[in-house]
Amino acid sequence: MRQSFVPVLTVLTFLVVLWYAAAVWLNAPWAHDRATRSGEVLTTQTLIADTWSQDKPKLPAPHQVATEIWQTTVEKNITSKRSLVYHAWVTLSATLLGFVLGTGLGVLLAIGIVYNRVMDMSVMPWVIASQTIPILAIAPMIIVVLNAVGVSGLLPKAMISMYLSFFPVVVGMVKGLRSPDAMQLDQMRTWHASAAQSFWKLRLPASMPYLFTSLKIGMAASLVGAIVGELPTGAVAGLGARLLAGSYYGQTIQIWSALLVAAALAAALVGIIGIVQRVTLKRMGMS
Amino acid sequence: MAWLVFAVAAWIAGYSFNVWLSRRPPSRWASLAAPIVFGITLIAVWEGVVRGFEINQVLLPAPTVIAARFVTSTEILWVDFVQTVFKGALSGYIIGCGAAFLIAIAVDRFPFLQRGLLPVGNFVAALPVIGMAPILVMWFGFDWQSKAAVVVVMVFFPMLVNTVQGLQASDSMQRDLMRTYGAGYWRTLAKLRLPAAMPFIFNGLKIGTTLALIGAIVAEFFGSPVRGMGFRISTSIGQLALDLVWAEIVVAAIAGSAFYGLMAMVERTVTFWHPSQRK
Amino acid sequence: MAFGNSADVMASKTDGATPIGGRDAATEAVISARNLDLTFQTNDGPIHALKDVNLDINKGEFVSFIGPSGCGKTTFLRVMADLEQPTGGTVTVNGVSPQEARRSRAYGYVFQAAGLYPWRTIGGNIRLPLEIMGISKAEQAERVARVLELVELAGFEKKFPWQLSGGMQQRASIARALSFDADILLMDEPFGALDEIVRDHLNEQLLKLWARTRKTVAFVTHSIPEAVYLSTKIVVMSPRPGRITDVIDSPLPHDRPLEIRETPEFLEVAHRVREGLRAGHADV
Amino acid sequence: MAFGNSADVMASKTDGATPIGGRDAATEAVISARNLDLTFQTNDGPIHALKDVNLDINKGEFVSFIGPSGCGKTTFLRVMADLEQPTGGTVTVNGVSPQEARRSRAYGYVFQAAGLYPWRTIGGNIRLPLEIMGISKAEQAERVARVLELVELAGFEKKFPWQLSGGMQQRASIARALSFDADILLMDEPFGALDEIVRDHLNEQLLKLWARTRKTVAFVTHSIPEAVYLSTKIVVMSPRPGRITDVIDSPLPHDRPLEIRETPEFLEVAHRVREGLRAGHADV
Amino acid sequence: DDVTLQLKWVTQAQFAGYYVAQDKGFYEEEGLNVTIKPGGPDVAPTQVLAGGGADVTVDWMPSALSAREKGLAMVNIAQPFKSSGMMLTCRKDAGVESTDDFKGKTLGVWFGGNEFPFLSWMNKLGLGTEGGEDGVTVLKQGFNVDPLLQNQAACVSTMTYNEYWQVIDAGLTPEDLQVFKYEDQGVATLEDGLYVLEDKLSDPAFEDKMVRFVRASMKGWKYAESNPDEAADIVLENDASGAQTEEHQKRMMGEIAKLTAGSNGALDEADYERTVESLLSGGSDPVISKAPEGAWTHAITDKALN
Ligand SMILES: Nc1ncnc2c1ncn2[C@@H]1O[C@H](COP(=O)(O)OP(=O)(O)OP(=O)(O)O)[C@@H](O)[C@H]1O
Ligand SMILES: Nc1ncnc2c1ncn2[C@@H]1O[C@H](COP(=O)(O)OP(=O)(O)OP(=O)(O)O)[C@@H](O)[C@H]1O
Ligand SMILES: Cc1ncc(C[n+]2csc(CCO)c2C)c(N)n1
Ligand SMILES: [Mg+2]
Ligand SMILES: [Mg+2]
Repeated sequence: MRQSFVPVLTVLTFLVVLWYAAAVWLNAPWAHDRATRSGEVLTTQTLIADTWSQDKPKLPAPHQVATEIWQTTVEKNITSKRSLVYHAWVTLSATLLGFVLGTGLGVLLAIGIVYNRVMDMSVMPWVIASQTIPILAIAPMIIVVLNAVGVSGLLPKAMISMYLSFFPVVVGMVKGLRSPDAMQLDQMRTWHASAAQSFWKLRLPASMPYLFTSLKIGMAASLVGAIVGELPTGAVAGLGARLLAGSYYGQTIQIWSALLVAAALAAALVGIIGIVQRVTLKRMGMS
Repeated sequence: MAWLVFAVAAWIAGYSFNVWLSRRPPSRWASLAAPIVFGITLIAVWEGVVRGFEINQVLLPAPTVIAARFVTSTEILWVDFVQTVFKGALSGYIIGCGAAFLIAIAVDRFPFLQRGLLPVGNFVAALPVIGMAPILVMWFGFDWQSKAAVVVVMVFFPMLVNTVQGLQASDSMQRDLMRTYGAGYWRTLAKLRLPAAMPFIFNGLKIGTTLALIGAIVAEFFGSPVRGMGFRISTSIGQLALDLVWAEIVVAAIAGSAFYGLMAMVERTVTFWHPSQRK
Repeated sequence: MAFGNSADVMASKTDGATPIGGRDAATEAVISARNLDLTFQTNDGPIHALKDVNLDINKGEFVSFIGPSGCGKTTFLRVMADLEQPTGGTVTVNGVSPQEARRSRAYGYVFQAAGLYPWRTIGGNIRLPLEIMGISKAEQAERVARVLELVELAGFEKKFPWQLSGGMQQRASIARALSFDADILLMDEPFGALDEIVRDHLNEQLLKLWARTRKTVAFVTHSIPEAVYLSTKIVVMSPRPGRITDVIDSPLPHDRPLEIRETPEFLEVAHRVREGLRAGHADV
Repeated sequence: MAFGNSADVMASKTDGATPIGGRDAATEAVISARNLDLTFQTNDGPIHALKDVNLDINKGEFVSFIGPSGCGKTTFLRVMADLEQPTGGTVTVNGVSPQEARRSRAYGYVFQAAGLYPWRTIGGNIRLPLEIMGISKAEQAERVARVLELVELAGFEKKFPWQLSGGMQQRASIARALSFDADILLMDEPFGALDEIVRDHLNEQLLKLWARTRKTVAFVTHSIPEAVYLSTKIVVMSPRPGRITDVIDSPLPHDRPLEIRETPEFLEVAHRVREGLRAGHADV
Repeated sequence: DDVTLQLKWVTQAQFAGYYVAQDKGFYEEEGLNVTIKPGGPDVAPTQVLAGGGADVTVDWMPSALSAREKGLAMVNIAQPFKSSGMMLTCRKDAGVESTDDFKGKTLGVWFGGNEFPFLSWMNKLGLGTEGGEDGVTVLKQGFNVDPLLQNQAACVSTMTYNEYWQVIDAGLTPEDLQVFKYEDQGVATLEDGLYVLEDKLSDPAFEDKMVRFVRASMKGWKYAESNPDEAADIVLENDASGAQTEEHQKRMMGEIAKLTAGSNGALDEADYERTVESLLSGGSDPVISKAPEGAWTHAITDKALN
């Protein structure tokens, strides 16, 4: 952790410098465009100043995004509709519900696949195929169909999160539940353990490292799902709504700040799972 | 009612057939047939339920309707397929995976980068595509280049992380052996670490296949020429041509699964030596 | 030396009274194999892991199995434990089928590697079969304490496996097999991974334990001195197809200090085992 | 027995002429360690893997290292091979630093596990060091054929490692170390995973090879008979901190049939090694 | 009584009438409990209506008629918007001064049911839409005006009340731009109308609900027309995304008022006929293949407005 501080900082510094440079490069055409139309002459200095302070830049400068994030998180009351904290919370609730549902579904499917030969033989290719369907395309249909049967509110969004997050959990848990070696399974046989006993006492604990890795990927996927799910519900609130409203009005600064907050949210959620993982595995003596 | 009975009957028939299959000694044939039977069962149940409950075709068309549309629209589907898969997804996939591979080697060569780049990379990887897509469309224009860019962003990190992990997969004894031969960095890379990394690299490549397709389609929602699978899906929803939407989804699913299957096959020939590939 | 019919060999060897303790073992066959065959079907064609194997193990005997790699030792042990189905012949354990014996938890099995669960402490690992067999908490604690004492690991109950040396892990694994007090112990190269000194020590311990508890033990090993030192009966096997080529009753006394390994009697038995083994190797 | 200063022991042992072959070995030290120290820094605190180790290995000698697990045998071999940096003292190989020796490919190293690359055939594995050393294709083929012959694996060139038994893999790994014909062979428990018969056979082969090629061999083992059977000099080590407690020159003749293991001289040396080992164990 | 209204787009002054009616209690006065669901680029109002997620929806006539032909019997029950706000906004520096300059240019068009008026216009101009020298290259415009600002297209679709002002806000001046209003080109189609499912209308209770709904909504619209600033404020309060600005909404309300002016809510049959004609002539692949029947009714407005 500590040894990576300096390298991370270096890379970040490099990225920020690159970002500023890219902002000049990408925003310069517009600055020139406007200058020619108004007949101004741009010096290098005014050009750079202009590219870093445009209202709707092609690429906003880091400080513009930082200011926007600061204004929409710290300086706004968190119950305000203009507060990113409020929108992050809206997205977070759908993410968490979808994550719980997805994990549940994933684990159940994995148990089915591991314990039932019929499922083992037939389900997996379709689980993979399900992930090749563009979610953005069927999200509106899912929402409408669920609406038609009277389900609305948080749940439809959570279902889309679930759709994206169950996949890594199935894949990881099938691997994990199969990770006990033949000898460990034979041991259970010699003690004449029931299927339930071998599950709780052998397969499940053995799958823990795999479970946590899957949970991390699943959580990130779930967040993407929640954001996608916000669009076909009228994008009323949430980070997805901010992204959409931002692109609708060409508010690049708003897009970038919503993007970064979404990524930070994902990082935080994954980080929390990481902590739980470390504590659990430590207590299980597996780290 | 008859259709609902049909759905239930189809389910029972499919399930019992697979039970029968699973009781037989395992064979290549059975492992191929089981998922197919499962899929056919699903489709039959879908047909039965849609017709049985008389679900409006603008909400969920029946498989037969989709199939009929598929057959009459092959020309459109093909044009869209070329635009999205060949131009957008494939070029992005190749550029993204290729760049990730090269950077992985650089990251591996300089541990400083590894400690610095990977955490930042993980953060960047968490940026949702839905947000990236409009930006990239703005930067790279509305044609396939922006779709390829979205795909590059999507496949880059899974590939990078897997390759970096793979390059560390050779055990220390194998590396020590190379030292005793006085082999340098590049020789060790070529003769030991790359072959040992192959299972991981293919993991990244396989994950990338589905991501590439989804990325290319999703990006078309945010501006595109008047062809492409994402274009067709988004505009057809507006026109309530749900059968065409589903036909495109079927193409996407087939293409995605085939792409994945192809990678899995290449993997099997390249990493034939890996315990998971041996029988 | 080559043995045309192992059943004959069997008869001539096991019918005599065992020289140890003077008890008449022949009347109390605990494990009995008759014309045992086991063929694995693989995509390279069938592998005859066991062919026409006949053997009786009597109550309280310590039987070692020795033979080159792949001769079917593990397979034979696994058949006794109902972990593998023979394709021909019969095995009975305590007069019933191996499956029934397994259901009644008639034996403890010690695998080649320690195979402790890393997420359980040593105590937790030993408690595992007891939990599965539904033994009360109080008794679990008591038994765990007792077997830990037996393998000299008292005080390590709360430690995790990786905090112990390989030898200690192996002892924990033996403790686990002992915890539920089965009459039959099946041990598959339990000391394979240990260094000679630790191995000697564990051999001594095992012998003491056996003398005290009068369990029946089937023991697989690669080491000739180990086989000779431990056993009342040594079964030499040879591969392709796996079969019994020699059964040697040990003339050594019941009480065996480590030094016995340098006595002429010991060396003689060892020599005979080595000859038997070499014959098996030459066959190939 | 405890040795206060291993350097003294060293001096008194190695200065005399070796009893084998009558050549004056002391003047031809191929590997020489002086006051060698190696401490690993771990998060549990430092581990003294080697402390104050002095040793000379002469040209053409076969030196075995024996000692309980964790006493630093592997570490010592790795220092000689420049796979580990000593934290104190010096080692020279052929008069130069281990690093230079490694660069000039002065030795072949056989690891404890076979460590063959699964994606290469047996032939490909043996060819690997030759490719790296830039030897011509034709000569590669010739050498591969020769060493395969040597370890009796002719005909298995095209097989993949997992298609061979453990013993065959181990032999392939030895063939690989022999292929580039280095003068020094470092072998870390190469026969650990094999059964006794195969092991005996390979021991014989190794001895023959050594006699024929006059290589210098440093050999780590856990088995006392193996050490005594193979070596001209046996180095007994003891752990925490890893140090040399005894260096035994073998009085056995150069020519050693397997039966030599039952002679009194052999047993006497074995006994002395065992005593040395036990002393080390008791220390702990 | 509960009524759910599905909007065609996100919460903005385009739908001020409904929000005003809600906020001012006009719906309540009619005994209605109205839920307003915002739309967006990923919401197809027709599909929501079909799925039962809404009782009534705001939609444009081309998309409603096309849905009708696809088997979803949508009926126009009221038409608060009299005229069309759709136009093509071009950059003069891209060389577009008149419709003759379109040839060989790239034009941004909204799809999803909104492309039909454009296609019939191009058809009328005799321009192909498959690209090349003699036709125009069509680009599926996302939901913003970036392609124009980034010079990726010579023209983009805009609404008088919305996207046009985004172009202006971005720094282009009206002098830099050449606009073509569909109204002026004679290809205008009817925009925001209220649609319900035909079979539901046969239920007198539902019909009565709609009568009250339309009455209250029109009251809202007329209030919004005369109090644009207050209406814009009400819209802002109802915008849950917090993305709208006061300045923009007030301006939009001003423009919207121009479009609703002249409509009392009842559909003008002549407008309808013009729309149908325009859609029937929509180039090679017309939106509707034959004139629809029963696609509108005056039954509701007749009762509501008297
Ligand atoms: N599950 C299996 N499928 C196919 N062949 C098997 C299987 N298990 C064992 N064999 C084969 O059966 C033969 C006997 O194997 P077994 O494990 O019993 O040998 P062993 O005597 O225990 O050898 P070792 O000393 O190496 O442990 C071997 O040739 C082996 O390859
Ligand atoms: N890389 C390392 N980091 C920390 N400690 C190490 C490392 N390598 C070895 N050790 C420690 O150094 C000591 C000597 O290890 P070494 O591997 O040389 O023992 P050994 O004699 O070869 O034992 P064995 O017979 O089990 O192979 C041990 O206590 C070991 O734990
Ligand atoms: C993806 C997409 N883009 C544009 C429109 C057209 N549209 C319909 S209502 C409205 C609001 C005007 O500000 C606009 C732009 C659409 N339907 N879908
Ligand atoms: Mg075995
Ligand atoms: Mg070692």
